[in-house]
Amino acid sequence: MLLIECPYCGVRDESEFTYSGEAHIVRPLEPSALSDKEWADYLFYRSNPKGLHREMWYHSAGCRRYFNAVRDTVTYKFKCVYKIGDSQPNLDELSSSAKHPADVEAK
Amino acid sequence: MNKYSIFSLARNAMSHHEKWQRAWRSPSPKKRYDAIIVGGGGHGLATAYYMAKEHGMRNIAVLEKGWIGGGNTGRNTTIVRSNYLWDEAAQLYEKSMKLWEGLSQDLNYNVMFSQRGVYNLGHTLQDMRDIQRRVNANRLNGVDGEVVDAAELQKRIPHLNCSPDSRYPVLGASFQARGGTARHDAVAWGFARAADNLGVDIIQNCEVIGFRRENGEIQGVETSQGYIESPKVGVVTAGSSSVLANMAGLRLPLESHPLQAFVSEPIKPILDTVVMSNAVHGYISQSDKGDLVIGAGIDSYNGYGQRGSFTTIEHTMTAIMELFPIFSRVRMNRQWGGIVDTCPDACPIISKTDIKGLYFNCGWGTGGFKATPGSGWVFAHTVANDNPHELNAAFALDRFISGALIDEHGAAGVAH
Amino acid sequence: MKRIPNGGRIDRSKPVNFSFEGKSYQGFQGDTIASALLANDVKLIGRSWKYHRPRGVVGDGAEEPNALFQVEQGALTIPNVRGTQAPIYDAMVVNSTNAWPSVNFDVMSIFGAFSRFLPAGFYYKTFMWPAKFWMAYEHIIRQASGLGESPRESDPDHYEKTNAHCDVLVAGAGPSGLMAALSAGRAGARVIIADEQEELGGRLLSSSELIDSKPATKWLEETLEELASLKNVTLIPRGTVFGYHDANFLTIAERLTDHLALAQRSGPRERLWRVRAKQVVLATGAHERPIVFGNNDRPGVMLASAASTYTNRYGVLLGDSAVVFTNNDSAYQTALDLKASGMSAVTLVDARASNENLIEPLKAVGVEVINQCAVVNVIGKARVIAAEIQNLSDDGKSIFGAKQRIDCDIVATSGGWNPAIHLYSQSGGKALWNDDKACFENGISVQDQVSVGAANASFSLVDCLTEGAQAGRSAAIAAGFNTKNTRIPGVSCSAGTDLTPLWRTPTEDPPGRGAKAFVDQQNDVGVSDIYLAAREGFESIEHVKRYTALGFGTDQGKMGNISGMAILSEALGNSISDTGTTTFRPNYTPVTFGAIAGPEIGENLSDPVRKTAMHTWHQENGALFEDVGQWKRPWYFPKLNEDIHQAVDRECLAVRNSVGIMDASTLGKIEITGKDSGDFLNMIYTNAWKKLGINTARYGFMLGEDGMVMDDGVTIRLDENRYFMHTTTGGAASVMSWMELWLQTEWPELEVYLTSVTDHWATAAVAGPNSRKVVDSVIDGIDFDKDAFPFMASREGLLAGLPVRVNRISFSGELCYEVNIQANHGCFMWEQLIAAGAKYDITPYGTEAMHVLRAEKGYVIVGQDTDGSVTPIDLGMGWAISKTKDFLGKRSLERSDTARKDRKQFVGLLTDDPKVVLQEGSQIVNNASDQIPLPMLGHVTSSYYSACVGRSIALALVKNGHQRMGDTVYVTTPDKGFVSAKISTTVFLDPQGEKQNA
Amino acid sequence: MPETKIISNAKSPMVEIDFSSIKCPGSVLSICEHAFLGHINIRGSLDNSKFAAAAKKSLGIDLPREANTFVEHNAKTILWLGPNEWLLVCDADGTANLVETLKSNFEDIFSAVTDVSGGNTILEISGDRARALLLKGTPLDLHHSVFSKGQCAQTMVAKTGMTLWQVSEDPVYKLIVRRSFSDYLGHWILDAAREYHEE
Ligand SMILES: Cc1cc2nc3c(=O)[nH]c(=O)nc-3n(C[C@H](O)[C@H](O)[C@H](O)COP(=O)(O)OP(=O)(O)OC[C@H]3O[C@@H](n4cnc5c(N)ncnc54)[C@H](O)[C@@H]3O)c2cc1C
Ligand SMILES: NC(=O)c1ccc[n+]([C@@H]2O[C@H](COP(=O)([O-])OP(=O)(O)OC[C@H]3O[C@@H](n4cnc5c(N)ncnc54)[C@H](O)[C@@H]3O)[C@@H](O)[C@H]2O)c1
Ligand SMILES: Cc1cc2nc3c(=O)[nH]c(=O)nc-3n(C[C@H](O)[C@H](O)[C@H](O)COP(=O)(O)O)c2cc1C
Ligand SMILES: [Zn+2]
Repeated sequence: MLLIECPYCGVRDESEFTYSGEAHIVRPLEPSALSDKEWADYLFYRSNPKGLHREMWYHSAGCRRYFNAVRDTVTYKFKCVYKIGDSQPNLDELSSSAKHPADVEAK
Repeated sequence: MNKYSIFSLARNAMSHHEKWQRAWRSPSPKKRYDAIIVGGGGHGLATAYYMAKEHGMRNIAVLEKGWIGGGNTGRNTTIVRSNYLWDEAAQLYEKSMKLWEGLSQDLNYNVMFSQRGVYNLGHTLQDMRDIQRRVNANRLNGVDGEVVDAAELQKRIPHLNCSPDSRYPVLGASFQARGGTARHDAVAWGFARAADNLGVDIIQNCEVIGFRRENGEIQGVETSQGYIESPKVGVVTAGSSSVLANMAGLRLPLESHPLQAFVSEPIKPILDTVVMSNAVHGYISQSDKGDLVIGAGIDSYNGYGQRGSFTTIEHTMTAIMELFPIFSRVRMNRQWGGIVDTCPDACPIISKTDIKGLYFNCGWGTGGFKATPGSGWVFAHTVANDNPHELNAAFALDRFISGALIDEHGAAGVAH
Repeated sequence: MKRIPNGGRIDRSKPVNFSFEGKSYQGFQGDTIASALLANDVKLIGRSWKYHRPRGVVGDGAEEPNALFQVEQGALTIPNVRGTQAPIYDAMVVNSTNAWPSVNFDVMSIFGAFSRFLPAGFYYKTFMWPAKFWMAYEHIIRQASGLGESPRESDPDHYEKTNAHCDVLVAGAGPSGLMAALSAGRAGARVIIADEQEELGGRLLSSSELIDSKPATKWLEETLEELASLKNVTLIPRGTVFGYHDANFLTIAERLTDHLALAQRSGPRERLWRVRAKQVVLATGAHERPIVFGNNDRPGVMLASAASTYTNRYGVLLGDSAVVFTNNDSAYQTALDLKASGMSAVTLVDARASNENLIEPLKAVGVEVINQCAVVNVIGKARVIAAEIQNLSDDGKSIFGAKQRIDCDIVATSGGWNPAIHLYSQSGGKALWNDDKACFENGISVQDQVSVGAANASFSLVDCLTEGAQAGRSAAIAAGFNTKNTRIPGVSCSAGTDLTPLWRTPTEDPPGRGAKAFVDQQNDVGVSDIYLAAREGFESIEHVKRYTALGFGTDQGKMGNISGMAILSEALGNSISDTGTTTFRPNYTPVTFGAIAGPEIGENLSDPVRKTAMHTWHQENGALFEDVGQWKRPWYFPKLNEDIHQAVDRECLAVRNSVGIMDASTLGKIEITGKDSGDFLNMIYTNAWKKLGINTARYGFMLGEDGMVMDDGVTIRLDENRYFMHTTTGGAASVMSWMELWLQTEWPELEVYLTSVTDHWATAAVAGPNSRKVVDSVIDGIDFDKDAFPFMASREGLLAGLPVRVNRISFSGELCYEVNIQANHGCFMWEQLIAAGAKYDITPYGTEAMHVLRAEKGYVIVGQDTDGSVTPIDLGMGWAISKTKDFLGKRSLERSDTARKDRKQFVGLLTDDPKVVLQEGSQIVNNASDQIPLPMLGHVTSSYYSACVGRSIALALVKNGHQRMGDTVYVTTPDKGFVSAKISTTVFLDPQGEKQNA
Repeated sequence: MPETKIISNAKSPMVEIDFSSIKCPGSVLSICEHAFLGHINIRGSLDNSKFAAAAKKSLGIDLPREANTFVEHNAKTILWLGPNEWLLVCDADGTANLVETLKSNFEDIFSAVTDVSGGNTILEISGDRARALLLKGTPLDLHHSVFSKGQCAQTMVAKTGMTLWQVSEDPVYKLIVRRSFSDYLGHWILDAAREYHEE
């Protein structure tokens, strides 16, 4: 049961939020200039990492703002949250701040 | 290989079961194999078995990072059916169903495939339209199916709540009589034993940590037990597929999510079929041991933790209480999760890749147990011939580029 | 009765009558089923799962594998009640499980005789021939499986749930938990302390130690008093902490009424606590483990600590003589307890060499101590008659010498203690093997959590109290409170904790040969099964678990798992830490489905029922409802004796010939404001929006980025910078978040705000040739003239002085006005319109008639005629796609497969026999006589009898359909036949749209 | 407080729910509906000083900037809903005028003012059990040290969203629920309050 910090409302229970997938997937400015393959990459292909993941959440039952977060997909711990438009945190720095082995490796 | 039978059991009983052979060997990896299958789940083991059996490839290995069958194979709700909507999917799953029907004999291992029938409930008029559509399509595809109305359903499943007063009353169901369940662990073990018997090396505690390739061709795999050379590598790692793809410098149209399930304490037989409901989101059957086996929907977020959120369990439990109010005083014994590799069209990827000799079989998401034999069968063909079988041609990666998706969300809503 | 004259925590002044297997017994208030049966000298209480061997009570708590009962009957019956924890109450009806016709004479015990043919995994090796017989074999296997019986009636009980937040959650209220709660509570922290037992106190309840020179129970009483007086401390007895999830979210199942006599029960049966804790202290104690030996499952063989508990806490006289078999110090107290209870002979058999300090107190009271020996076998079937012991070699690996028989009624055994690390492991922690203490213990904590006391492998009372106090204090400090040390009470003398591991008594023969020795009694897993698994190559402990069912039961291996792991490592010749544990998972102990589902079930609560402002009117006027999303929409309004077809025909004809009225409030409504609204809509919809006139409406398609139709609806431009969007009923919420997603993440520079107004407006669609007259007669301030207020226009007016917005849009193809009013007035508006329409026999119609009416016009319903794989071009609506601008999904339409010309396309179907109504969902083929698998062209998405057209009509998606007008195709029927039909346009009525433009 | 559920031609969203069927003294639990109030949704950015000023001019008080707080002024309650969103609750009578005033003062400023009065209803919940009742359905921590007078939050209650604010320390809570969900919430409350009935 995640506990999520909305950058606007503060820490709230998971049930107030809607997960919104990988963050920073920018819509191509000129879709028609893309090959089918490039377009498919934008549409469907995801990094789906095991470990730190930049992802989007929607505070659907709260302030209805989307925001970004870095979460570990193994420990499910949030490393940080940041507003849309804020610069992306550096994943390497975040992962080196892992508290202990269990933080990075599944049981 | 010791042949398993009632007679061998009796004979071995006389020798205090001291003479049973290992079900499979525990070999050290060779330097080189003709082909390597990464992932010792049901699909990987089945692939190796059919490669050996159907394509005569004997110098092959299955590499499993943990213990075989410990991934989703060991944590699914074991529902088997083939009543998928679209032709491509129906044919693939039906192939699997046919293999299931002779599997215990073929493997000489009782996988306890129990054709107790599977009901998919409809709760809205649109559900019923979809059910009609799917059953009609199934019949024309040679897949058995039947639409059952609420009154008939009540007769067949006396404890199902078909009251018009429930929140989303049961209006009817589709029924596949040949569907049912199988003993998940036995499937992995049966394939492992049969594959081993044909010379396949099954290597546990051997994690693939990298790929070697040259000129766009695969050379072999780096593993926790060292480098192993092979011109062909088939990756069948379900929830970990993206991680493996990443090692090879590829990306896949997949996301890995937690999917949870739970069992009750064992109780005397009370439910002799499988009941699934997309609308209220739960599915239930009773195992041969007596526990009610119940599956939930996926947790929304990406996760490799083999666990999910409690709300998902609560939600599913509410659904089960709606369908079977009589189970309210029964107790939940254990809950767990798996990592499912979900694909945008709820259909698998059984495909060559841009790297020659590297193949992926993944994206089965929440519903691949039922496909275990069929998946192995077509993937064996694909790897052995460097070309898909006609049954899996439509499931290649290029469909994401062309747009020829096979959208099974309707049939697969909760796809188990 | 077998009772010690006094002492214990039972209330001898309150006898309790209950029945077991139809026979009446008496116990006392404070007894559990297990203690009461033992006090009545009932030792045989059940049959084992596979072999149906007679079984008795072994433990005194959650670890109990055998004492599982069926309690009560009918709707109230509960399967698999753990008798060691369930209290008795007056008139309680208890039965054994898994025995027929009775525990004493169980027909199925025949399986015991065949046990040698039923080793672990036997069914994988058999029942394969003949193949078709498997279902029959399976039927028999199933009948034999399972323990208790599920109720067959709905549960009359009510279950509650609550959320809770605290600074410190303490799981377990033994000495360590209580000290933790006390020191955190004194510091002012919000504390929740839960214990699964009937009383708080843990092992203190059966302890004979002194704390602060008082009996432990006295200290307990005072401590509980103080805790109860602290307002910031919540005590939850009968509360099992059964799950430890991410972010310190824990679940507690509190049992509220199960301990009461049926007649005394009221209120909810259980309450599920969903706790979010800042800090967690796990003080869950430890489970004693037995030493495994031959026939160790005979009724009367039990854990040493359980023997002490039954003696000290429940005042049970367990028999006349006992053998206590141990490899550690703790069971010495048991020997003393048993002797003190009045037994004539107590023999302590210690696998270790003698230790004068330990022996002395025993000798003093006449307990015989035998060292370096082990119990090898138990004599007796339905109850213990004697134990056989033999000499044990120094290394503990072999036995030798003559068997010595010691007659006894019970054999109490202790192989050491397993800290209850379940919750710690659930939290994500990895248990570590402690070689000195021979147990798994809390490793690194991965959440804000600490384990204390026996749960932390600290077994002496002093350590338990000290660790508890420290943990409580640290937790309070971590949660932001300031506090001093708590005084640690003094303890007289703490029992020793020395131990030499011995998992099973060695045998002369290999494990498969001698008497059966059980590791997991609930699953009938013996030492031989573990050896067999290892022999067959199941080397991972996870494989062994699954092959043998070790730890699979309702006890989840609390008693046997660790021993099983040790025995496996012995079989494999590796170390226990290499073997490792299986995964600990919720639930700690089983929890009722009812508690987890909670009160939110049934017609009103399982999912919100959304209702419109006119809902009551619809109800009062006989509407039947259709579920659309969470909404209840009127489906049709049957008049007396009408069936659905008659009602729908009548409703449709009324709309086409006079006037009908439909509740359209459920459509999603979103206001889009800001100077960039037009640009935004241009991206969201396929068509162009910026040139739309004020107060005019336009139909739009919304696509996913994959190019497939996602939603549709009419949007009206209210003024220069304001639009009013309609979405489908089911799509409203997702469209809103879809649009917010794009606005907030991709185009934050656009000046656009979105506001949902779905609930603000109530909407009535007044449709039919007479609709103009009806709305004109009740609405002021609008010129309803055909030209002044044309089709696709929008106007504001007043209805009885209340502002309304009227949109001339139509989903029926009729002249139609959709009247919107502030929802509080919705019902009033509806009644006004009905009254005004009376002279035209205005007819309320529901979704079914609406579907027919729109189908007559070939209008699409997203979700019925589309399924997520259909583009607007497939629907024949390429005209709605802008060639000049980009929009979401546009690029996908150009992909090779999506741009194919022969995709499935939206067409009409007319059956050759006009009376035949196709079934929705039918499949369409070119040639019905082809072989199966028969290539399919598509399917029927919508199909009705149209009273207005005078024949059946249908809509379908057909491969290359747009090029196949007039072709004959064949359509499946429910009886597996086919009917012929011709492909037609989708418009069956008024192709020029004269009616809606009238 | 007496409830009014029907006036001349208007029906409150919870017209079907009878809170007086909860059989316990008001000091234990008391619930009533405040229907027919004005609800105005305001969007805009306080970073835009023109917007802030125009809002103050229209309302006589600053829009609350701090998350999860509300202000009261001249019989108006203004709740923070998000970084650029507020809800104003006022008397029904003044609503239309206020909407007009706001709109005209916001002329040419990026903003939105929307009357949503028909879409919402308000419940007032008080009594010793008020907090416990709400906690059955909401994941929010309502302990006085965490959530107290002057604070508000948008969150879930049971399976619907709500906007909750604490009016007094007693505690007295008010919550807004959407019209179409209100009947459901009413049933949920009646069910949740069963425990507190005194026979
Ligand atoms: C809770 C749940 C319920 C389900 N219910 C059903 C159902 O009822 N019916 C149904 O049909 N399907 C169901 N499924 C889906 C089904 O379980 C899976 O689709 C199927 O089991 C996948 O099998 P697999 O062999 O591909 O994967 P797995 O069994 O997951 O095997 C993949 C293997 O790859 C190994 N691996 C991963 N990375 C590496 C590496 N780097 N090196 C070596 N090995 C590696 C893993 O350890 C694992 O053993 C369910 C799934 C879950 C989680
Ligand atoms: N001499 C020895 O070798 C030895 C060994 C073990 C224990 N002991 C004695 O036992 C006592 C241990 O004290 P302690 O406080 O650590 O443990 P405890 O056993 O006294 O208390 C633990 C309590 O937690 C409860 N509990 C366990 N899991 C729970 C859950 N999930 N939810 C709710 N309740 C749960 C148990 O029912 C029990 O009441 C000490 O007195 C110690 O000396 C001695
Ligand atoms: C079909 C099925 C039935 C199961 N039945 C039981 C059961 O009766 N008792 C039990 O303890 N676990 C049961 N399990 C769960 C396993 O114990 C285990 O939780 C699951 O395989 C996941 O593995 P893990 O928990 O070790 O990660 C069952 C699992 C499956 C897939
Ligand atoms: Zn927020």
